[in-house]
Amino acid sequence: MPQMTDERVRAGMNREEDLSLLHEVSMKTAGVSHLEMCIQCGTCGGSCPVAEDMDHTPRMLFAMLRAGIREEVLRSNTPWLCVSCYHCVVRCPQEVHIADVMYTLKGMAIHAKLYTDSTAPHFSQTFVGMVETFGRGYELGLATRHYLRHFPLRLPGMVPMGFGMITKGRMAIIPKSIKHIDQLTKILDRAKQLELTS
Amino acid sequence: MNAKPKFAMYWAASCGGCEIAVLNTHEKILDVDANFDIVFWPVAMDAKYKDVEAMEDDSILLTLFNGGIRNDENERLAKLLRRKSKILVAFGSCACEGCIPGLANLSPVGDIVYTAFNTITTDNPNEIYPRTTVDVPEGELHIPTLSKVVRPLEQVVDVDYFMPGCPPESHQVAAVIDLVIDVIKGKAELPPKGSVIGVGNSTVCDECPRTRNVKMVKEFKRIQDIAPADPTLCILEQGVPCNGPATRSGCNARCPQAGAQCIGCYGPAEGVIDYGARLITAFASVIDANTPEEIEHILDGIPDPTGQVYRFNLAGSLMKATKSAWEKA
Amino acid sequence: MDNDHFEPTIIGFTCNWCSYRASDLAGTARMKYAPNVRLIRLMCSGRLDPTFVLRALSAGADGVMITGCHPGECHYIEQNFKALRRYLLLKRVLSGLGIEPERVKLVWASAAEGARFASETTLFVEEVRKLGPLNWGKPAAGLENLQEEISKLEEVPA
Amino acid sequence: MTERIGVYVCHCGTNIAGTVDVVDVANWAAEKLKHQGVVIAREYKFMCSSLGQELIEKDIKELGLTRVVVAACSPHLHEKTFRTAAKNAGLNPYLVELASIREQVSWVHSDKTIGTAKSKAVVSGAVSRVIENAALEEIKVPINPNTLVVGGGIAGIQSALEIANAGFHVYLVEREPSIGGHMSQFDKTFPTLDCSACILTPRMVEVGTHPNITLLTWSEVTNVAGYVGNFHVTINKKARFVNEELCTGCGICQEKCPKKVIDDVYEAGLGYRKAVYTPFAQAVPNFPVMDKENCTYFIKGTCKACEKFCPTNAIDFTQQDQLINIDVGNIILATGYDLFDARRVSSYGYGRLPNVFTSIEFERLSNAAGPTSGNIVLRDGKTTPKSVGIIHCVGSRDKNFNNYCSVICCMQGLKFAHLVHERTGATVYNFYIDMRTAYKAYDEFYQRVLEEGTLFVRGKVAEVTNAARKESEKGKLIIQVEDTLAGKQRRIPVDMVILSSGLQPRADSKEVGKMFGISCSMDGWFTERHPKLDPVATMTEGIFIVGCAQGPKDIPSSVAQGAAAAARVLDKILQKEVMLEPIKASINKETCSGCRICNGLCPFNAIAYIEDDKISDINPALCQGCGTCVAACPAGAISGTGFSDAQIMAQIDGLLLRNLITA
Amino acid sequence: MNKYLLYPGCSMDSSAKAYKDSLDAIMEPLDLHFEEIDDWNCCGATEYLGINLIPAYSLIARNLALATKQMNGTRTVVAPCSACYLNLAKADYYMQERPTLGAKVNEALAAGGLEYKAGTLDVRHLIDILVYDVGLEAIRSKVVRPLSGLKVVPYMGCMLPRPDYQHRWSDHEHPTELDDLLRALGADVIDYPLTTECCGGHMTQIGPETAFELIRRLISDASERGAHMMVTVCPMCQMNIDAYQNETNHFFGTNYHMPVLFFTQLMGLAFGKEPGKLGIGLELVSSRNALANLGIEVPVTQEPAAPRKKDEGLPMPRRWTKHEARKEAVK
Repeated sequence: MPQMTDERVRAGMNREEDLSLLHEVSMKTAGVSHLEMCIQCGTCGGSCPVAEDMDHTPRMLFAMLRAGIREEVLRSNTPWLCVSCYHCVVRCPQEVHIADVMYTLKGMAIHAKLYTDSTAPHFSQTFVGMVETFGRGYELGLATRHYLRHFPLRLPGMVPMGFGMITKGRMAIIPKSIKHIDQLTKILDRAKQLELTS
Repeated sequence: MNAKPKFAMYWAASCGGCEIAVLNTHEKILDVDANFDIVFWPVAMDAKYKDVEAMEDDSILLTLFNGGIRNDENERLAKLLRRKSKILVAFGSCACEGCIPGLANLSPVGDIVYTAFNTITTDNPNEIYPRTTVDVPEGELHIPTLSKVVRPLEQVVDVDYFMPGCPPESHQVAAVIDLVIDVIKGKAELPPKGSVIGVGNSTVCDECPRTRNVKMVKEFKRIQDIAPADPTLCILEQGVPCNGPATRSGCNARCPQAGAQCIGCYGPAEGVIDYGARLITAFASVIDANTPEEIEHILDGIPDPTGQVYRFNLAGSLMKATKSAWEKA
Repeated sequence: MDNDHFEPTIIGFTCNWCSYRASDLAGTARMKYAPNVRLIRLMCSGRLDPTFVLRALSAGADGVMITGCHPGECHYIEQNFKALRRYLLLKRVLSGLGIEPERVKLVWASAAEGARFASETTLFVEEVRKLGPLNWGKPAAGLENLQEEISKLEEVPA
Repeated sequence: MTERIGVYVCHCGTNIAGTVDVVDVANWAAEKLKHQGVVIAREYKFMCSSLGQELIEKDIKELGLTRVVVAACSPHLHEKTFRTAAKNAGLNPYLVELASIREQVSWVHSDKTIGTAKSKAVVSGAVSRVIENAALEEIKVPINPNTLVVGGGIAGIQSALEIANAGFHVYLVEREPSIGGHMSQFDKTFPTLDCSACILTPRMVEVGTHPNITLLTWSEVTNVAGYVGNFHVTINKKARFVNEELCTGCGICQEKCPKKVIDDVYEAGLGYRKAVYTPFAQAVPNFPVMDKENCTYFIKGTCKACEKFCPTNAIDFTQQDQLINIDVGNIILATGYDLFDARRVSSYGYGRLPNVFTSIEFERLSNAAGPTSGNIVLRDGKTTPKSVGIIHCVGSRDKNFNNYCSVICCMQGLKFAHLVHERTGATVYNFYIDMRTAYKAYDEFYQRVLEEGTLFVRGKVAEVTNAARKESEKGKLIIQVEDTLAGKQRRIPVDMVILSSGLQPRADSKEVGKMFGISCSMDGWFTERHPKLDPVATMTEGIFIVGCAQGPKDIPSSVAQGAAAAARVLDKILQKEVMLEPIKASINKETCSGCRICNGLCPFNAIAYIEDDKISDINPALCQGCGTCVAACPAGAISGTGFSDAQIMAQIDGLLLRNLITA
Repeated sequence: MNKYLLYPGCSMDSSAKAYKDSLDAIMEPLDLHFEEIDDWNCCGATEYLGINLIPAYSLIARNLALATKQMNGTRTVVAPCSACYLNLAKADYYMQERPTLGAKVNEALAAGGLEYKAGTLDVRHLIDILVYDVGLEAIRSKVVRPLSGLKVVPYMGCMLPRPDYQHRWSDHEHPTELDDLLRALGADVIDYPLTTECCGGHMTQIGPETAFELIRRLISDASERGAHMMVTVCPMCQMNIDAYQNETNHFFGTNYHMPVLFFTQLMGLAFGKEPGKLGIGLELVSSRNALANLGIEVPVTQEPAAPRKKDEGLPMPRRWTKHEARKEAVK
């Protein structure tokens, strides 16, 4: 719930602070996020192998969450760069479930259509679509195709790799479906309904 | 012939073992006959309720009432005998605290009747259930009506003395008879009203010859599952939930002496409000674990905790019966 | 009874060193919580005799809350563990008596946890409210009309 | 009805009266609880004021009250006040019951109807209960004037000296061969940079020579029995294999001993000692001890070099451990701390990367008497570092390790920065989460280190690695951290990393606590009686805790606590006897069956089994009144004063308003 | 006989075929028996979780629910892929930690007639089984062709030892299980500080520059330390380092040639199996030259600790071990 008090307006703060943001992210995260426990020590930002490429370090993102800066948080590329290496998670002195918070933020960004670079969301959605259709990803084979599609300029460098994967039988051409795909569909449909109601 | 003091004994909801225990006093029973005029004792002699009703109030000196109050007939007789007796003794575990029949309080009375007449071992093809009144050509017949729960005698009428045990040990019965005879002869005085008589001061452990150490157990087991049981070591210490620590002494630790755990028929010790609570805390105190998981695991070794701690005492306990027994028909 | 309008009566046992002080702290900090709990101060949760719980439940309480120091923080070193053991066995016995084990709750609260004391109290009141009144202690029904009961039985399909 | 009860309802200004209709409560009690024995019920603005107390005293005298209920604030606040008032009026103080309608009612509820109703229930409970209260007398116990101090670190030394100087005898027991504790390992002490040895050694010598101090080093307490004023303590004096009567402390045995052993204790694993050794030159006492595990003679049966060379024949291979029994009136525990094991933070590489050092290792490195004679060098033993990173909060403020702040690490880290700067001129980085420099002259020291040019990075270090990503990182230790003030991840190559490790409770603190009958926090620090108002006493009368045994603290605080506990002990000694609260359990000999279930329940060893009578018995002086045995006795043979079954049962009934006459 | 339920994961049939082949080859000598979970589905990798919550965990939990139907005599599910292992283990853990999540997942599962009670199964990774169930001694006893002379860096990857809610590993950052196993095979194991650093995961797909830098760090350090090859336990790691190595070289203008094989392949070699049966040759960065080193004898010597001489280094503290970690946990 955005809270605009007279004091803040008088103080010249025109950005609406959405103090419910932290709670919302916390509630949407698997497990217990401990997000409110962050002491801004920077262990996560120090640990992150890809921090250099991030708009904000995870720590900054948590400070922004706390400050309720919704849009900037959801536009940040930080969650999309997270490689789920869990270094920050095991080192965090406050046991914040950082990697899972990143997943939550990705989902929220997709929902709010606030991501800036569509590559990552697109990849996720393609992958998910594949899993929902066949029950199995044909995994990195698919990933390689995605790569070829999204980064055509690199194609010359990639030819030997794609060729090698196919000739060595490491890239399936035809996806295999699981037997009871209908059962999986039912489960996922129900899960999606539950997701909306939660 | 000098009018001897009158004696009565009655059997309500119980098994009859108490009567046997009285007879089991051997020649002492002759003292009863010598000193008392037995006016009412359905097991031993023929007498009609109306004969008792005809007696003057307080005309019976001593009534030993065994059995709990299960139906309206039990209740009527309890009240009748109370009126007619100077000294009313709740005799035996059933009258004192409900005993085994009191375990019926774990179920609603309707369920009990239904089960009794409709189990696989009951041949009842026409689904006939007892009814309390039935019309026959000769008129209307009545059988006693079951009450919701079994009650110890004290919950129905004022009781002078309590003599627990299932049944009371015969040597204790004999001692009580001696006492009353001495009182009649003016050689002794009656104990204060409300006393528990024919018992020891302490609990079964006091009389138990087994060795006792500071106890901690990692698991509870049934006696048949410890092999071989140490015949000289405290049974509880060997992991078997023994009710001895909380059970009134007076039986000479009969069961532990015979190699079995005490099951608690002598009821709570002096001043104890709830027997089951004492056993809960006794068993809990010997559990050697600190985490809820481990404690629960150890407690799994007591498969029926409610039955374990209230085997003889449910009807006389603070809760008296289960929720469903109170609520359902 | 309409459970929404049912106000449970709860007896709370607190230990002198932690949980009673937690309730003091809740007071000093003016934290509001459900008024249904009436406290009895013991020196230690280890003093909690199961008889007290049985007595409270049989005498009209709808629930019993037992509070003590956190495990490992008992002022009497380890007596709260003894309370824990008793509590777990007591719950099993209560359950055998048809009393929902949720009516008796053990809560650890340190002297600093006024907020926890307040929130746990309110939470427990709500839990008991959901369970409805216990209504124990109605005197034994005495002579009921068995005929009525048996006629109900006869309706049971074979 | 034999009791005459007075009920006093306090307004506490508007604190209670704002949410509770106190007049209604008082009138209700007077009317509805009349049959319970309530003869008077009054309300008053401030019951705890002298006028309020006089009101109660007057009623006790004039109306002949035999019981008093005061409905006011929490008993923790004013129970003593009203008990004293009753006592002044000639009523036994334990016949007064406080009903808390402030902390437990008016302050936590807002509806006046509800507040009033609940107050009635609370008063009703108190009235029912007070009827069952018994008149109790405090218990008097004589105090043995001797004191035991366990632990010869600076806190224990301070306690021992204070008491000994006051003219009373002290037994000082120390586990290691010498007193001195961790402080003896340090080079400098913050913030004044006093030489640790210079200020500590005179104190140690004073202890060693004090006529009122019996010093027992290389000794451990193995058993504690008894109670305040009358403790019986057993101490195991381990065999030294050196006859203290004959030894002059000349040190020839150490010189001649051929066996070198890594010194894990005093030198923190960074230096060596012999198998027969005094841990350091200024050790008190100065007699060496023989390390049986490493002595060649004890292993192989030959050598005896020490014996051959000893000029006074003081070496005695036949010596045995010796049990010493002493009686003392009070005990001070100064058992100190263990250093957090930095190997547990594997991302910092201690134990894997040679040039990562712990704080205590650095203390030894920088100590002139240490293995490198005070030269700050890398683990190769010779290279002076050109750049040093000091990491704060290692193992502290971290839920993966210890959740608490270790207090000393910030200042320790600053001290290291200063020493590195001063001795090597290296570039020094300090990595911190929050800079905690509270207390006198501490922040000034921080300013000084800033001035010296130490580089501060605010951020908890993520990792220390030797995996170089670029040329400039090769051969270095790289500290990877988010500089949270710059908002950037940084990789800082250094030659040496010092981990400012936190403090931990002694590994055996729980067992030690149990032996002395005191409790530990969840972390394992000994628990004080009150965190603010009674920081050196414990729940067990006569046992005091000082220094880091109670929680992390620096030298000034340890010394202050040492002195504080000494003052408390001296107070007890001078009183000659102590009054104990009469809340105690006792066993009815008639009904006790000797089942021994209670025997295992008492952590204070107050319950003894009397073999001859086959029953258990409680020593009232040892009993702390928790009531666990009362609740546990299956025969109902144990009763407890102050919190009897009858009192509590009555209170339950009262609270549930079953004590009302419903006409 | 050691029986386990197997959740192979999608890659075992395609990109990580070599992993599957080599696993099949070592099962018999180690008396291991795996029963594949019938009709298992994809775990969602790291993608599904980034889009939603309940569907993602329901997708994972379907596999757990199916596995419970096959629990005759075992409750252990083995996942050879680190990402699959993490997802399965995490679902089981979070369903317990957050009961509301558990309830919702079960509500979804019920739509497919399934149910999973969190905590029923024990989810473990293949190397966990090999090191802690089979045991290093048993593995050592099967070695007929010790890998001495082969310098390897053990690469555990990130998703295996972290977050490790069940405390299965000796350490989150520098676990020694893979080192110990390779040592048991006789290989010359190089201390590799980056053993649990990230290979880039899906970043090869969505942010290649970022991924290439991560891959470069790994290969470059392994190369600096003189490794003949890297050894991995995860299909994703193998894929990224192997298939994208050429591209990484291209990107940075480097010329690394660092083969990366699955640990099971090396086990197969040490057990005397034919390279062809172990999927050797399926890697894009050929291991031929590296494997040519096999047979070179390099004796391993350890100097006993001695008192410090004048210029000698200062003694090192002992390394933190799993044994000590356990002791600490008990406290």
